[in-house]
Amino acid sequence: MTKEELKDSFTQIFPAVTFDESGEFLTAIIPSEELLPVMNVLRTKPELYFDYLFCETCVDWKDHLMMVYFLNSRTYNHTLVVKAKITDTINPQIESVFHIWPTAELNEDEIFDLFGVKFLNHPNLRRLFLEEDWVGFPLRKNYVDEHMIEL
Amino acid sequence: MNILLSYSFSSLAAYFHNWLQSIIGNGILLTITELVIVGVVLLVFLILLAFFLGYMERKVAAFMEIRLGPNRVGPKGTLQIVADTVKLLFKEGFTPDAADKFLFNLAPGIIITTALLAVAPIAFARGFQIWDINIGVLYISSISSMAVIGILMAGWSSSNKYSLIGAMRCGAQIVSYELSIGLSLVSIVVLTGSLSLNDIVESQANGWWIFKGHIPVMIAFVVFVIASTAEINRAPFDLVEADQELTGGFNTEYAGMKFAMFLMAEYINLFVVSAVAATIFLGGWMPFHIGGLTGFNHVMDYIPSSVWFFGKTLFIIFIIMQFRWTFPRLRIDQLLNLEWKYLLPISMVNVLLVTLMAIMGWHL
Amino acid sequence: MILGEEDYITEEGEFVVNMGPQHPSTHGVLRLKVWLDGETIKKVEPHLGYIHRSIEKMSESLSYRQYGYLTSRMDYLSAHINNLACALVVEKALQVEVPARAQAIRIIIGELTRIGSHLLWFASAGLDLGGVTPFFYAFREREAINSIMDENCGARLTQNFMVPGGIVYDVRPDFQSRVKEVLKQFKDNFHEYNEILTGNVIFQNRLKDVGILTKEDAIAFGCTGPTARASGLSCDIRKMYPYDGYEKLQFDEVISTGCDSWARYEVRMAEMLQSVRIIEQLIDNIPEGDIVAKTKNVIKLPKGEFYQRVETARGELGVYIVSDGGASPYRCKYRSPNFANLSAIPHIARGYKIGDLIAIMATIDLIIPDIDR
Amino acid sequence: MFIKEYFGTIFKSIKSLLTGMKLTGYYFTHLNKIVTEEYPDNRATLKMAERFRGEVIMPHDEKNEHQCTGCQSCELSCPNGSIKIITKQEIQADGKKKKRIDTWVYHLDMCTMCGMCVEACPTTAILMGNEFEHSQYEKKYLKKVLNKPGSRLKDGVE
Amino acid sequence: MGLKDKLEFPGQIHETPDGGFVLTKLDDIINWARSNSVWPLAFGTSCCAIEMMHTVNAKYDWSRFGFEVMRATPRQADLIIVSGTIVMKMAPVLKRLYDQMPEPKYVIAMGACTISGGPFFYNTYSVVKGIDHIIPVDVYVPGCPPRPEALLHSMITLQEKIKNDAYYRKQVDKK
Repeated sequence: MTKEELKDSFTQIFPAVTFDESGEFLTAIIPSEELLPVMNVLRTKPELYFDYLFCETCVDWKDHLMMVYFLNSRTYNHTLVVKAKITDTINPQIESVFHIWPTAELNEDEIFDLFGVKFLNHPNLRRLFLEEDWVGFPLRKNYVDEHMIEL
Repeated sequence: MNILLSYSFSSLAAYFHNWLQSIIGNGILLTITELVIVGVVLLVFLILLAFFLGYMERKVAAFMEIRLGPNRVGPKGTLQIVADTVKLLFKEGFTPDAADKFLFNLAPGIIITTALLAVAPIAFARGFQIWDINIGVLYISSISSMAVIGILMAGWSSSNKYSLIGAMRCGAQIVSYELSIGLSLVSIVVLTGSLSLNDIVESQANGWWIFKGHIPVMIAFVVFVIASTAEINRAPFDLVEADQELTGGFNTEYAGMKFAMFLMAEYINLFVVSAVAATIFLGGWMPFHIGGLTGFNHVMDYIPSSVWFFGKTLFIIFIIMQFRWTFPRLRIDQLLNLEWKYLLPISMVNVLLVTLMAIMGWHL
Repeated sequence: MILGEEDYITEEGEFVVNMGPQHPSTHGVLRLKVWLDGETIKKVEPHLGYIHRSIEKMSESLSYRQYGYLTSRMDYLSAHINNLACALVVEKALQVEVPARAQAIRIIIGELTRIGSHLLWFASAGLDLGGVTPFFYAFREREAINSIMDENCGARLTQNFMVPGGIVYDVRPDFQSRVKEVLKQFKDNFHEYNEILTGNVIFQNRLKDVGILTKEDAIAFGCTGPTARASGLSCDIRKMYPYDGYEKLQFDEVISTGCDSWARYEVRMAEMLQSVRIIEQLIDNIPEGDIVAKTKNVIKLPKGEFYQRVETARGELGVYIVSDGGASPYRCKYRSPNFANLSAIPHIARGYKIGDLIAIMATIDLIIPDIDR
Repeated sequence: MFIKEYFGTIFKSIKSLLTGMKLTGYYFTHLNKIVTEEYPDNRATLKMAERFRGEVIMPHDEKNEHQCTGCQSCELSCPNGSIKIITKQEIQADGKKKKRIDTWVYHLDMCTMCGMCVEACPTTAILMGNEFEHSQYEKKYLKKVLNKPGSRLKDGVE
Repeated sequence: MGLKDKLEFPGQIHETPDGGFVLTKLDDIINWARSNSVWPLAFGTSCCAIEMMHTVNAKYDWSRFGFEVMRATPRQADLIIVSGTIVMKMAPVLKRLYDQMPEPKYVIAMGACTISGGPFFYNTYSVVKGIDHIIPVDVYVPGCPPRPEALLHSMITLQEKIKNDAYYRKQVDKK
């Protein structure tokens, strides 16, 4: 599917979407609450069939957190970036997409570890890289650490 | 010339015995003194042998792996193993807190004792034998299977999960491979009609069993070499240790001298099984004879019998070492498959064939 | 493939073994918590972070010339290809045209890296399964490749041969003859690998029907590289999204439908030969010309988001850069191939023996620092 | 059929094992194939590749002059801060004050030999050296000062 | 620089009167054995581990010195070559591995990461800045990663240290 077609079908699923076409891929920005239903359709709808989540990450924009999902369909080879905006930076939370793409399990552990985003319905949410008692979320922009020596 | 041909240690031993008798006199003291002397000589010999085998293994491995191997400690690296041993001797002896201390310290002793005991009936040269027991084959096969107790003990008492898995594997492995070793030994016992190692060697005076052209004997030899490699837990059957899986298996928690004892036991075991294979299938100290060629046989006789024995043993040791440095390790179920699906049925059929041969008198 | 609840429930009193962080089979410091029933694996849970070096955080304070060098320490066996990804994303953002000569040399060095990486994988796979000798045979050729790196790039492992827009310095005059020499040595000796390991019946039996990763699972877990190609999934970035002049080259994407460890082994072995083929096409046709395109002294990326993927020896490496227009990335995320491949291990290892877990680990070929970053 | 398969497996297995043993046997008997270079014994002949990056050096000529102007571009380009340049003001013959290096501190213990400092240097004052035998018993010996005592800037280098 | 010149211990070198003939000879033999039989622990965390593997391989072949007996278990190892970055989460593990090794034990810090944090010194939140914060180090070998020859050189340097162990210990005691 081309970008235009993707745009059309996405609008059918979730009309209140905003698109960003500046980058290489078509980017759809949705609010975090709507994530799971939209993703479910994207995964299952036969003409979309995004079966491959090749990158999942988060960006800290200081006033909000932006979850970024890079989706690809192995069948049709079209790519779509879905961004979910989390406005609550104190206690961020979002639905887990683990049940749609199993690869998300470790990715979400990582994001929980480094950004502090809580994933609801995640089977085994834990700190993946840092010790359990680590304070703070290092990839947040406001993170301070006494170990860190600034250059 | 005759003296040279029939050169035997028995006269030396008798002379020595008489000399001691003249000093100490008859009685229990004499026996004990002789036993102690034999024991010390044997220990020194076996330690030197283990040194040599360790050095040999490293060199063989190195040459197969296109590298040089130890060559900086002592001339050509010969003192490498000495250095290793001295280092292990003076390393901190260590018993983990969680271990069953008594069994933990007993296990290396058991393993090395069984290894040493099995040396007793082996004839190193014409008339040179520590203990000429008339059931030598039976003795060796029963003693060598005792090692499993030591390994189980070591694995269990370490209170380490890897050790325990290693010990459990060892149990399964040694118990299974015991069978084919026994059966392949039986095939020769059936042909010779004797359990004494000396008789078996004597029976090969006009040709070694392996060269007599009996196919079942050749099969038995191959089965024996494979099964005994498994019996002494050497790669590719080293699942008990399995560095990459179990970080050392049953000896994970052992350090210093106790670990050195395991290493030494490994090499003595290697020597024992190779010596048994050499004795039973390759004629032990018996020189290479071809029936009818008297001149050739005479030339062969000039080579001392101990050279023959050690030559054959080293050959088999080399083969087993080459196994280790060529093959990857088996998995536990493949290991058991190999025994129960291949080696055991083959050796059972083999024993039947040999028995048939012996009954019909074809082997003579 | 959807996992059910029951996959995460364990009973009390089971035999739990921690493989790692220091364990010879984990190729570094991965920790696998393994639930055992006798020798059979009931559940595997990876624990990471024993080599988490905060590369992504550090990248946020490094310039675009500098940030790439950290990636050499991520997947250190594909150090050059990782650097390439970092350079490519900057070139894409700035729309810099890379000189043809630089592209050719980058590909040659990159494919040599891939061969070297697969050789090390071959060596360590043999080692993991108990065969020590193949290690030495494979390292003989890897050493030859390393000496080319040493002569031309200045380092054996972490070459740092890349600047945005090209390469640091031109190759030496004897580059072509040396590469041909090494390739000849590699091809002459390749049959030895087959004799000592590939053909060995023990080795085959240890890999065949072990660690089945179906095509659906491979997609669901996001596996890429030889791991996924052995499951019949066509996912070679060099073919799908060609970069740096790969579109001009003739080579086959090696795909096997075996799905098991043996298929993964075969795919990697065949990939080495394909890399040889690529180098042979290029080595006599390195164009003359510049080696680096002109870029500003202080590189500033335009505001926006950039994603670039390359095919490393282990799969798809993605570099995702969010730029706020400054001289260093606002957010830098590496989509590492090993991270996704690792997530498949708990699924495919279930039900096999401990020895099989080693075989699975060996054929999936994880580089732990790339997982932890 | 079963019997045939059974023995077929056995023979195929034995053949594959013998192939491997043949190869190791070949190398065991061909000792001229050994590729080992005996490192400490071949130190006299051991030659590093000319581009090999072993350490950062600052060449001084026979008049004890270097070419470092103290511009600090190497310090800026170093990704992990292994270089610290301490400068001083030197009064020239014509009375002008000029910035000159006082100490050029090089943390060999941190250096990753990436070569970015050498690329950045506008006056080729620093180069990558080939020395690799840096082992030390104490960490403090790994911190080096590259400009020799009493050295000064070569004339004409700006 | 020759190997002998490297042999500079901290503190001044004084001739000390021997403790006794037999003891010193035995000491010499033990130190000779220890220095020639250094069994490393199979421990590697990142890139330097690859260069360590290269040192094992046929071209460099550290078995010439008797180092090839790589033990997977710390109980049987004499030397831990810390090859690769140590992070905060790994630090207790490394300490534990070190504690599990029986005396005498030696440590080589291989590569920039282990000596000081190296490439991960600034702006990092999880890397230990030098393993000498965790365990005592005998020999430092810088490089990123060091060449196999450099690792061999460091091991020869370590051998020299072990050979002069008694003397070295006296110097430490004096401090």
